[in-house]
Amino acid sequence: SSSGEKETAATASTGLSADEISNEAFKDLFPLQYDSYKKNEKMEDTTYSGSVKRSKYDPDKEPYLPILFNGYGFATEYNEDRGHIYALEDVREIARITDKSIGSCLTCKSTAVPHMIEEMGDDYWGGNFNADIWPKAESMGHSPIGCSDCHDPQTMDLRITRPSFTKAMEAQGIDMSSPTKNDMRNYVCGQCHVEYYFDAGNGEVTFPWDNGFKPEDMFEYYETTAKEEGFNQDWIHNVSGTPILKAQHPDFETHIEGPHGKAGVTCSDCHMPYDRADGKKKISSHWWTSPLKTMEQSCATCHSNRDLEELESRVDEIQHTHMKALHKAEDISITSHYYINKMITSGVSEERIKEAQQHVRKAQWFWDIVAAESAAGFHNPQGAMDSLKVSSEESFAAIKLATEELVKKGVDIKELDEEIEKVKKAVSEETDNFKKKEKAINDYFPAQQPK
Amino acid sequence: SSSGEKETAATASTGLSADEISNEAFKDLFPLQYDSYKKNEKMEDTTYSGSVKRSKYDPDKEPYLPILFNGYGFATEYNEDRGHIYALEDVREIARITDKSIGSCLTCKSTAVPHMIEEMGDDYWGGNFNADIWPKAESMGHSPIGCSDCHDPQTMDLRITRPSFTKAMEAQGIDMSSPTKNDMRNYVCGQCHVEYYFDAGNGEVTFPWDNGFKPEDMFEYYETTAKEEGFNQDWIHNVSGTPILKAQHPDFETHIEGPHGKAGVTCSDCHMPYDRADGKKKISSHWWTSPLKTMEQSCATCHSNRDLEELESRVDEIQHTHMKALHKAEDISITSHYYINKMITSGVSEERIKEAQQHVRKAQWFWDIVAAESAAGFHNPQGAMDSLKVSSEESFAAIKLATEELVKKGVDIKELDEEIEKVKKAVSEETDNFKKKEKAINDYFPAQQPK
Amino acid sequence: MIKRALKKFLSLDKRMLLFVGVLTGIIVSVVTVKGLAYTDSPEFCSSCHIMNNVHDSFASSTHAELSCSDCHLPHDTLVNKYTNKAKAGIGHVYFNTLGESKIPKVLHATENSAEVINQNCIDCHKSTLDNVAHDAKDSCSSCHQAVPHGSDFKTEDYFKPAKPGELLENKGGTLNNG
Ligand code: HEC
Ligand code: HEC
Ligand code: HEC
Ligand code: HEC
Ligand code: HEC
Ligand code: HEC
Ligand code: HEC
Ligand code: HEC
Ligand code: HEC
Ligand code: HEC
Ligand code: HEC
Ligand code: HEC
Ligand code: HEC
Ligand code: HEC
Ligand SMILES: [Ca+2]
Ligand SMILES: [Ca+2]
Repeated sequence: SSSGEKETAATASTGLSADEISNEAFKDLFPLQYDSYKKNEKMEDTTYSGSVKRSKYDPDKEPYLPILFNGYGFATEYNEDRGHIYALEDVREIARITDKSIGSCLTCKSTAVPHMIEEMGDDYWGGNFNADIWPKAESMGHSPIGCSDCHDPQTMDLRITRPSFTKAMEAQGIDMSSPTKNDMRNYVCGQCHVEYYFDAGNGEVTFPWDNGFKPEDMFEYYETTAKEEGFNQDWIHNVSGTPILKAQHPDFETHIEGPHGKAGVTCSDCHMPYDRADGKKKISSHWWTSPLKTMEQSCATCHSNRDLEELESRVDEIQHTHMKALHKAEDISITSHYYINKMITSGVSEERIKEAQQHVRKAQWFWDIVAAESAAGFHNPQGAMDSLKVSSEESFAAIKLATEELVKKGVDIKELDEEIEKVKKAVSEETDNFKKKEKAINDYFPAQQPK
Repeated sequence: SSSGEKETAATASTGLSADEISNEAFKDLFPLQYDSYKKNEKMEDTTYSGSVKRSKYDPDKEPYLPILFNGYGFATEYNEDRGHIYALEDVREIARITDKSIGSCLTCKSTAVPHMIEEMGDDYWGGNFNADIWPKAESMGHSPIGCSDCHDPQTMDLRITRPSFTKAMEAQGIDMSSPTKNDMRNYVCGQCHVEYYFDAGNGEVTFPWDNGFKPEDMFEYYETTAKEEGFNQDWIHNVSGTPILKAQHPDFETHIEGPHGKAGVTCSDCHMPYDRADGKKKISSHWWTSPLKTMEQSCATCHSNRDLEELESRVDEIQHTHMKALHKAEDISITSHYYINKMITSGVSEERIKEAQQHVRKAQWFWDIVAAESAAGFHNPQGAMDSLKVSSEESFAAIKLATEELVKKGVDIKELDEEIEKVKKAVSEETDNFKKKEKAINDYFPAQQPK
Repeated sequence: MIKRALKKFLSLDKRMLLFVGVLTGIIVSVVTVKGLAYTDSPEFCSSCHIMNNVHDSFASSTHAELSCSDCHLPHDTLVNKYTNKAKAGIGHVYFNTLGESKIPKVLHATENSAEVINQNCIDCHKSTLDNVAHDAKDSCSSCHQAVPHGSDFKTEDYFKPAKPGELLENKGGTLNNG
């Protein structure tokens, strides 16, 4: 009977064009999913995450990011993420987009992307965002992250539309020829909610997964394969002059290695639970948001033998422990950047500076891959903490090395520590988010980024 | 009906004396439980734990403990724990027991203890182990950890027989007047599988729980309450001269704060699963050992929808990540001890040495509370990793401070680092476990313990 | 050939004869309509002590109105149902007469019965499933972990103080498979 069903299914069609990229085209066919998708407009906070567009520099988030990302766009403007529906608006408005930005920045925001890749090839990735790519996508009538990104518009089968994902999975040796339904419920999200970098040659969005999904596996990739292929860093840090790797939203990688991922639970199970729409029909929720807002549907079916309030407070404990540790690791990282700054201004040998910078680079990777992840530790509590631990150890290795050289040069360490406190204070007291980054640099700690 | 049942039950009795302390007295009444208890004789290893009496200094365990515990009994002999049935034999043979050891050391080993406390009061705790306490317990006909330690011999009700536990729980504000059945399935184990110290006044076994069960809560207790009451340290470290707190088997504290403890799962659920004895009857297993040997009973009851092999490999992953991190934290702690040693021999000011030692003390607490715990991280994966992270940060704070002072004194840091590698090598290459501790000290790093 | 088999049958010990007797009983009860209904019922299934726990959790579940066999026996054809029933019946009776030492320590649905159960979920819940695919995982119980036997991994009893003397009274020996 099932083979018969299959055939019927294969011939059934929405009647839409295979190239359809407008969300609105799906509205009448799938009103319940479309309505559910519309809920992505809602803006509501949770303790550690949420959907309100506000700065990541807010005191209850990560106030020192303008120091830690100094010299890079993320020190200028960086906001809490929110609903898929805002993806285009947000990428358009963010100050990180400059006239030098490339097409790759549109990759995870617009439904036009798959067609543009097909049409333009490498010219898409490296194209100029403001001048060429954005106008073209607009003219194609794109939507912010839409049905066609995850579904075949004619059969509604789940599908992968971003080739970077398939490439990277295969590079790790994962067979992508016939993913299960369960796999696809992770994979569609894994197209975007992942760490990436731009290929040094053509600007292509690339995922560093050859050696595995753990922070140490990706770091190894960056130190070997990526370097061999000409990619060395995302930017040179303005405080320490270190070539830094920026980590981005590794939700997929973190989840896959965590307690739920290892148990076969998928993103969609929690973030797209079956929900009763229309007071009657069941659908997969298309409101991608914090599952803490929908615990009854997102968690209770599996954890039916637990009290939901207790479960929620368990999540809170995990997240609280996590955020405290993250802030500490970030703080030690800040100190390490300024110590290196002082090494440079005190005339310590190039070689020792480089050695210290290598520790700073590694340390920053190991906390940033955790900070960039979106669940405040919940997607993998032990793994995230392990990464933070490595980060603190590396930061301190840099600080220790710097201390040795600085004392040799006669630097007063106490004074240095006091200057660090001052500069941190200046950043946190600056109320204009756009100016915070300027306060991270001063006469005592001059800028180190090559002009 | 239930009140009727209660009355009948309450009058039922085993016919044994209320003072019965011999396991063999229970044998004929409860042959199935007694047989199950006899399985504690088995000796079988698991990857990270197990029941084979072998040294904790073995290369696949923690080979550098003779450095880390230098100056204390744990650097002389320390073995993997094994079945309850060996408790008396093991405490009798261990080289940590000397002619100065006190009665308190028998507290968690012998069924005679509750009666001795009752009879002797404080003279039990502070009594001389070899001269008085052991012979007395022998003459009373004691058993190694036995039925009467957890059961009322007449009613077989679970009970608490070690007053230290009740005292400590109440000190934290936990109501001990009517524990539930579920609570008792944790509490009977919490009498012994816990962190303790000997009261500075009367030598009484005391649990540092006033502020909570987390490593930081207990540390705070030691820095305040314990100090006020005259307890400052377990010993002075022979490498760094630091007053150190020894952490012991905090299985209860760790479990209570972990994912299972928070979900209301108890020690007995995993370590005493219902078992079919005699081919027919169901009893609570009285074979306290690694649940990895009995996963079908220990885990599958709750995790019935998971593949057991996959679940086992999940445990293995958690433990592997954990042990790797523990070894790293221990390694950094070793470095910190030797750096302080060098501060002392280089004539750095008392004040700065004290400051560095305070970091070393804290660092050692935070890794030791994890190393002393018995489940290689499984009882609380995130919590244990958090503790290790704090440990590394504190060790490095000491190292950084030391580096500053040592360079000021003209010490060659590279040489120092090389000497540390040499001394570690000497310890690990020494094959006589009893002599390892001697190799941790040499001309370059002279002993710092007051004679 | 036949002779040898008969000899073998007659040489079986008393316990085997008991087994055969009970089995015959079941087969006989199956041929009467009333018996058929009875052997589908929760009462019949839980007449075996070993079924107590699963019965209790089932009885307080949303599925309490069903009979065990609604889930545990296939419903596609009657022949299939009774073949399975006889197979399972032989297993259960065997274990409770001769094979006690082989009763598993923890009861789990066998692979075969897991498939049967899953198909039954699907059959009853067609309307839900038509309306949303709902087939992401290998089985319904991957998500619906507690339908219908596991509403709680511990009974309320655990969260009350113990009844004095209860351990002495029970001494083990219950055949509860919880
Ligand atoms: C591989 C997919 C991918 C690429 C490539 C990508 N993003 Fe994103 N972007 C995401 C995801 C996923 C989120 C939401 C998760 C998060 O913010 O942590 C996001 C969030 C954002 C947001 C909203 C929150 C914020 O960060 O302020 C902005 C703005 C944004 N991206 C801009 C950009 C720009 C500019 C680029 C190019 C430099 C870019 N994105 C490249 C996937 C991507
Ligand atoms: C980010 C990925 C993603 C986007 C965007 C997306 N979907 Fe889905 N959709 C899914 C997943 C995952 C499922 C569940 C499929 C499964 O379980 O096999 C699903 C299921 C569905 C189904 C099947 C019925 C159901 O509710 O499970 C329909 C119809 C559907 N989506 C319509 C839409 C429409 C219309 C849009 C645009 C408004 C859309 N989807 C956008 C991921 C997406
Ligand atoms: C085509 C790229 C893309 C895909 C596919 C995608 N996401 Fe996103 N997601 C984003 C971007 C970009 C944002 C941030 C939008 C913004 O802040 O403007 C985001 C934001 C989110 C948020 C944050 C919403 C909030 O309330 O803060 C959640 C949760 C989320 N995505 C879950 C998912 C899940 C689950 C899937 C798969 C079923 C998925 N996403 C697939 C790109 C994607
Ligand atoms: C077991 C449930 C579960 C699974 C599986 C899961 N998540 Fe989450 N996710 C959560 C929880 C809980 C949070 C924290 C929300 C909060 O703090 O409000 C979260 C947070 C997020 C956020 C940030 C939401 C916000 O409000 O800003 C994103 C984005 C996200 N997850 C994406 C993913 C992706 C992509 C996957 C799969 C690769 C995934 N999640 C798998 C439970 C889950
Ligand atoms: C599809 C099933 C499923 C869903 C949905 C699900 N979980 Fe889980 N959860 C599991 C499994 C499986 C485990 C691992 C333990 C086990 O096998 O029971 C687990 C483990 C946990 C743990 C313990 C692990 C840890 O990291 O401490 C917590 C807490 C938890 N889940 C909370 C949640 C919350 C909160 C949600 C909803 C946001 C959720 N789960 C959604 C199946 C699920
Ligand atoms: C509060 C209860 C308690 C006290 C007091 C106590 N122990 Fe133990 N002991 C335990 C537990 C629980 C174990 C098993 C767990 C472990 O080894 O981590 C153990 C294990 C041992 C072992 C076997 C493994 C090993 O460590 O080599 C010896 C020997 C031992 N203890 C000796 C002593 C001595 C000597 C003293 C006094 C200084 C003492 N114990 C005080 C509870 C206690
Ligand atoms: C370390 C603690 C401990 C020791 C020692 C101990 N028991 Fe138990 N015993 C328990 C626990 C816990 C239970 C389960 C009680 C419950 O669930 O309420 C139990 C249950 C029992 C029961 C009730 C039936 C059952 O199997 O659940 C009997 C009978 C029993 N034990 C006999 C003994 C005998 C005989 C000895 C000595 C050989 C002994 N116990 C030693 C902790 C212990
Ligand atoms: C009276 C003290 C005492 C009580 C009560 C106690 N233990 Fe122990 N336990 C010990 C000691 C001491 C050892 C180590 C014996 C040795 O190595 O000689 C030990 C060892 C163990 C071991 C290690 C066995 C192995 O194979 O390595 C396990 C597991 C264990 N106990 C679990 C429990 C559980 C579960 C409970 C409660 C149901 C409990 N214990 C109650 C003192 C106690
Ligand atoms: C959810 C299951 C679970 C619970 C609850 C649990 N443990 Fe464990 N325990 C384990 C596992 C798994 C190990 C690791 C065994 C190994 O590595 O071989 C372990 C190891 C141990 C060991 C060392 C065993 C050995 O072989 O040396 C002791 C002692 C122990 N636990 C005592 C306790 C005590 C006391 C409690 C309650 C306070 C407790 N456990 C609660 C699962 C559990
Ligand atoms: C009495 C019930 C019970 C028993 C017995 C039990 N667990 Fe769990 N387990 C849970 C609960 C409850 C959670 C938390 C998530 C949830 O609510 O499903 C959990 C979570 C887990 C997790 C995810 C949390 C983490 O730390 O990663 C793992 C892995 C796990 N259990 C393994 C085991 C193993 C192995 C055993 C046997 C040694 C075991 N469990 C015994 C109930 C139990
Ligand atoms: C609504 C469907 C349904 C009904 C009605 C039902 N069961 Fe089940 N039964 C299941 C499922 C599903 C499982 C498998 C559970 C699992 O794998 O965790 C199961 C498992 C079992 C098991 C194996 C134990 C276990 O936990 O895996 C036994 C025994 C059992 N059922 C007996 C019964 C009896 C007796 C009745 C009637 C009193 C009954 N069932 C009624 C669905 C049902
Ligand atoms: C004669 C006593 C007895 C009766 C009556 C009985 N069972 Fe069982 N059942 C057992 C025993 C013994 C086992 C364990 C042997 C095994 O695993 O097959 C068992 C195991 C099971 C299992 C788990 C193994 C499997 O086959 O998946 C299920 C499900 C089950 N029974 C359901 C039922 C249902 C439904 C009924 C009523 C139609 C029933 N039982 C009637 C004794 C009985
Ligand atoms: C013979 C028909 C039948 C079978 C077989 C059956 N169900 Fe049901 N189920 C029902 C009925 C009728 C209801 C409605 C009960 C109510 O709402 O009171 C229901 C309700 C439910 C519900 C919603 C209420 C709840 O408990 O959350 C879920 C989920 C469910 N079933 C899952 C399952 C699963 C999973 C299986 C297979 C293990 C299954 N059912 C097998 C008839 C059945
Ligand atoms: C990926 C997880 C998952 C799987 C697999 C799954 N379900 Fe569900 N199911 C859910 C969620 C989530 C709900 C909605 C809970 C809510 O609305 O509170 C649900 C609801 C239901 C309901 C409630 C009735 C209704 O229409 O509201 C029924 C019946 C049901 N499922 C049956 C099944 C059956 C039958 C299967 C196997 C074919 C199955 N489920 C597989 C997650 C799952
Ligand atoms: Ca957000
Ligand atoms: Ca052991």
